[in-house]
Amino acid sequence: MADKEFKARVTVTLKNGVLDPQGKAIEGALASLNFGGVSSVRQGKVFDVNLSASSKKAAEDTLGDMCEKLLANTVIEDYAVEIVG
Amino acid sequence: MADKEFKARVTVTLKNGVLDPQGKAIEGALASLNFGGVSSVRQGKVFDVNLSASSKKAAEDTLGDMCEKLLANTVIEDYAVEIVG
Amino acid sequence: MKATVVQFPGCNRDRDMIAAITKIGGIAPQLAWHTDTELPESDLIVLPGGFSHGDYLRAGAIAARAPVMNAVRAAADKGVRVLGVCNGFQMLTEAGLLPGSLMRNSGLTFICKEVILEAVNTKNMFTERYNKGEIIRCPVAHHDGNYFADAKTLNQVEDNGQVAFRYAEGTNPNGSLNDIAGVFNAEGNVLGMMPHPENLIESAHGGEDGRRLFESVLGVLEREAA
Amino acid sequence: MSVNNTRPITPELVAEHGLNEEEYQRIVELTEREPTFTELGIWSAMWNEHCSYKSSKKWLKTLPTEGPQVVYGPGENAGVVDIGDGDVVVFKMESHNHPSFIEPYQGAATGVGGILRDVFTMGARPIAAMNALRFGEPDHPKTKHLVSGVVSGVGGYGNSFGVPTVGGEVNFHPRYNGNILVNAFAAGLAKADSIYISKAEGIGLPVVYLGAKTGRDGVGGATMASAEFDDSIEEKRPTVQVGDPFTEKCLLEACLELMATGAVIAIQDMGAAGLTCSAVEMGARGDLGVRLNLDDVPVREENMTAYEMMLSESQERMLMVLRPEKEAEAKAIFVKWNLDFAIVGETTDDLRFSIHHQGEEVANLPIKELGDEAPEYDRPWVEPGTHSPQEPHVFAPPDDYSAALLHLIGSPDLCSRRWVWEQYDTLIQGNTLQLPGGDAGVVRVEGHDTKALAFSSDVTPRYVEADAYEGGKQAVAECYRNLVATGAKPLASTDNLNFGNPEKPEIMGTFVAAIRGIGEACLALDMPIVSGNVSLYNETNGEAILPTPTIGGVGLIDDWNSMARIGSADAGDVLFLVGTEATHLSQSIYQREILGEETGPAPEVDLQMERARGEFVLAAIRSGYASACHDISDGGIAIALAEMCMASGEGATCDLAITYPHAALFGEDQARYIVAVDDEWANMFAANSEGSGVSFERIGTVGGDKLIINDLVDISVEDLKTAHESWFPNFMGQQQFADAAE
Ligand SMILES: Nc1ncnc2c1ncn2[C@@H]1O[C@H](COP(=O)(O)OP(=O)(O)O)[C@@H](O)[C@H]1O
Ligand SMILES: [Mg+2]
Repeated sequence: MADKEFKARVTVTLKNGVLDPQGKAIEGALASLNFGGVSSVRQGKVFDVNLSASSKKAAEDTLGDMCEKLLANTVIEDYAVEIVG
Repeated sequence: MADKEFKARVTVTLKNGVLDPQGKAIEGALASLNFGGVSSVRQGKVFDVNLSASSKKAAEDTLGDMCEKLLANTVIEDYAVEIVG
Repeated sequence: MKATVVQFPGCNRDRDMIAAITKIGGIAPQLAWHTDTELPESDLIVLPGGFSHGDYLRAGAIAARAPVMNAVRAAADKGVRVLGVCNGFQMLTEAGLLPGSLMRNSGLTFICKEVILEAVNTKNMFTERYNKGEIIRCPVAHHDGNYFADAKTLNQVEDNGQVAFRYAEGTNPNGSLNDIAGVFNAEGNVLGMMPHPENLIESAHGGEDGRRLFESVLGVLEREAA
Repeated sequence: MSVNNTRPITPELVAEHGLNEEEYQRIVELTEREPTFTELGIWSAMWNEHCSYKSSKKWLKTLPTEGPQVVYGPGENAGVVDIGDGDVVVFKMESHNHPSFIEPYQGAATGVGGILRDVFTMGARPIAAMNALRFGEPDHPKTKHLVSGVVSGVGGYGNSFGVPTVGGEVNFHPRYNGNILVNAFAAGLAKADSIYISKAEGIGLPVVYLGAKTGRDGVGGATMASAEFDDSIEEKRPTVQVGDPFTEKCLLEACLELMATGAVIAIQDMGAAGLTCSAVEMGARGDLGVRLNLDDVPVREENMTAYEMMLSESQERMLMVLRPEKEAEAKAIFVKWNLDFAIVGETTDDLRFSIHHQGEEVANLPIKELGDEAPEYDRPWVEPGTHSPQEPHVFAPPDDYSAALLHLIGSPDLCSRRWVWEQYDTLIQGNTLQLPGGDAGVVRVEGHDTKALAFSSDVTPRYVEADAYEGGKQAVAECYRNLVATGAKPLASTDNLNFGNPEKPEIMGTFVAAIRGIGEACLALDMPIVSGNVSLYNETNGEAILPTPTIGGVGLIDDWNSMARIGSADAGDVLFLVGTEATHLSQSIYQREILGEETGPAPEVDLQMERARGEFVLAAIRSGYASACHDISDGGIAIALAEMCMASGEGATCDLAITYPHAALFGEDQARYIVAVDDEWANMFAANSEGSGVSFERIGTVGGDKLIINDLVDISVEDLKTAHESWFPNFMGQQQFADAAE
């Protein structure tokens, strides 16, 4: 079966309890820019990946595998995979 | 009117055409880990922000403002704001 | 005694490390390339500092998944000494050879300066020429040196005596938990540290405190070989 | 978005390319027909100020550029200077002012990347970098953001690449509010017999593209760099160039490996107007034509037009003429480093620059004319006015000298730059002998037991504004002094001439006078200019920056064991002033910070005296008499003493000969040093000074924990340090958060 093209977005975020120096700093910065009412900021990463796979399921599996092997450091990070097109 | 709590996700991505050395390095790493079929990877950032605002609309406006002023470098990045809870 | 320095594209303190080992050990180390699947026979494997693969994605992450790392892991499992400095430390945590991870410095900027270290565990072939509790000078130069481990891991690291060096009180440059500057694996044959002992080994560097780390590990190995 | 090559050439289009009517007529003449759209782009890239030096060439030619030590002077990617034993030092300085104002991180980063490439294109491994930065006034709303972005961009690139940053400058002045300056310097080490230049040789040889892929980065960037800013800058934003220091580091290693194989005939980095400038330069220098096939250019974006490919300023790229028999070997090196290697054309014998794209010839231009016949202007200029001297008594003395000194030492221009340079890797390569914070950065010469190189970057823009000629001399003289103060013999220099709009006769006059001063000083101090860069049109809404001709100097230390440092004085050492009591307060930091004025003439530089005193100090350091040394510059002798005390952690007690106390302490008279001499040698030192006819004065002794000057100043070294170290972190404190997201 011919492979199809998929557009995916992978989101990698820090696990709860893992320190996030950048998020903390942004909280401080927002406060100093007078944005009140912000109780927390956590910074993460997104990867927009174009890939070919035999099916949506296969694409998702591959992306999950990529996260486990490279895109996320699973000691400190969680990930989510979404096919967007 | 009392403010409500919102959970938002802000996604910041590089504009089209702007060089993404990180994405390029990840493409290379995926290839050497034998993930075939990946035609492109672009890396961006997400910010998970908890904030209080009078309405969903107000929260969105504030977040847009935060992007313009801090979260995104609008010379080279685009941003999107989404209220997720 | 055979030392091997592993080179990755983007490493830049490999030359400093090679110079230090050559000057202190008396012979130049062997070199390995990130795509190698086998390593020459080695008593000591060194992962040097720098910005392997630009430190893109996460510092040391891409290098940690290079083919050569399988060989490094195999050697470490057999008890071969492995030293990772700065980017090398980041690679070792990314590869799971050392506990914890190295996050962005709490001040968010790259920082290059001399810090004061406390030698914590000196009953180890990497550190035996320091005295326990001794205060030594050592430069740091990094952007992501903020040591983090979850509470359970951190307790284990502390309880097992896996902390090699701490930033002396009040001098923690990056926010590392428990002021940790360098850790051993549970077996004690793998050491990762953020500071650069290779940049403080001769009078031209303004001090020699880093020298004894190399003398320790190279000296012990010589003795074993004898 | 993509523009077709058949786009009609209208007067508006010509103007958008920064070409005037006369220039366009000349282009039509040289093209022998109306140029195509791509050709217009090529002409404009070659003829803009940035590439052609059309306003400055006439004057640059007057600079001294030769000497027995000079191997290659201006004209190559960087200057090459002999340091003996078959080694050469290769260096240059270049500006990235406008891009850094638009996107401070990437602008500064790519500025550093560009200058490093200039150095390693010539076959030298970079061993030191400096950065000379000028920002607007601290309170200006943009300043912190720019400082933060520029400093992290300089560090982000240099640290990752792996070059120690050993010096630089940071100044603040309202005249840079709308136009900051980012001047980056790099130096590399090479063997004299393996230097590579851009002049191509041989017909029918492959032209090879190396490095990163081409995108639309900075298309039109070279044109922008030469255009004055106005408020519409936000709209004019071209695609910003993003730096990739990782690729640059791989490119460095690959190029050095490639050169070692003997495969390279000529090589040229792609800087401003990338492929166009590099190809034209290689051909025009070698009297060869170049034919390029753009279908073979590695691209990272779709549907790029010929125009875009020819003008793209994507970073980390090179062009090379290759020995064909070495192709396989050369290619293997680039494959190993995971870089692009593509044959994109060949050298020809027809002296044409011929560009093919998708089966069509999109440009065919005379290559020599492109390279060499850029217009050269003798822009009208007026001799700058001068100011009459002001006697010390016209300046009010401070109420409290200690308070004044504390204020000055903690002021934006005199406070410690530690906040900046701790973000730079100053130690990498293991050869750094003197870090930033002293007079010059010093780096060991690898492979040599005792030799070291010293680097300093200097200019005092307020002096140049007051008197361009004296200010030009002073920039060179201060650089000379900073090198000498470490024990280095000044060898040669590079310049980065940052000025406003040269079409204004007053600005042009300043430029002309500054060059005259620089030239005279370089000649008198034997520091020929071997490379450099001109950045004009540094104006916003018609207001020019302060004229800022930055001088980067390189000196040679024969034996670093007898080098001097700012902070190496010991308790008991005797302090000598080499030079005489100061009287010049006009344009001083004292006048600006304490009295709130900037008036009067710049201090005069007596070049003969400068040289005599410099040679004396150098001899003293080299023969081991001097335990520490520091030149006296901004802020006068009181600041210099305070800096020595802070650096050594020792106090000092001084008794100066004084006529006007405020002038004696804070006056900025030139050609002066403080030398600390071991007590044992003090008489010998004094006798030598007398013998050599150099003015000197024994001013005090090192020791204690306070700086005491006559009955005027009495401050603890601790208090000095606190004031000196706190301004920058306090100033930037909040910003660290504000740029957290980047
Ligand atoms: N941007 C910078 N990067 C690195 N070092 C810097 C920078 N700016 C200033 N320095 C260092 O701080 C010290 C003081 O600078 P400056 O006052 O300009 O020196 P001087 O008066 O000797 O020319 C010098 O050692 C200089 O190299
Ligand atoms: Mg100085």
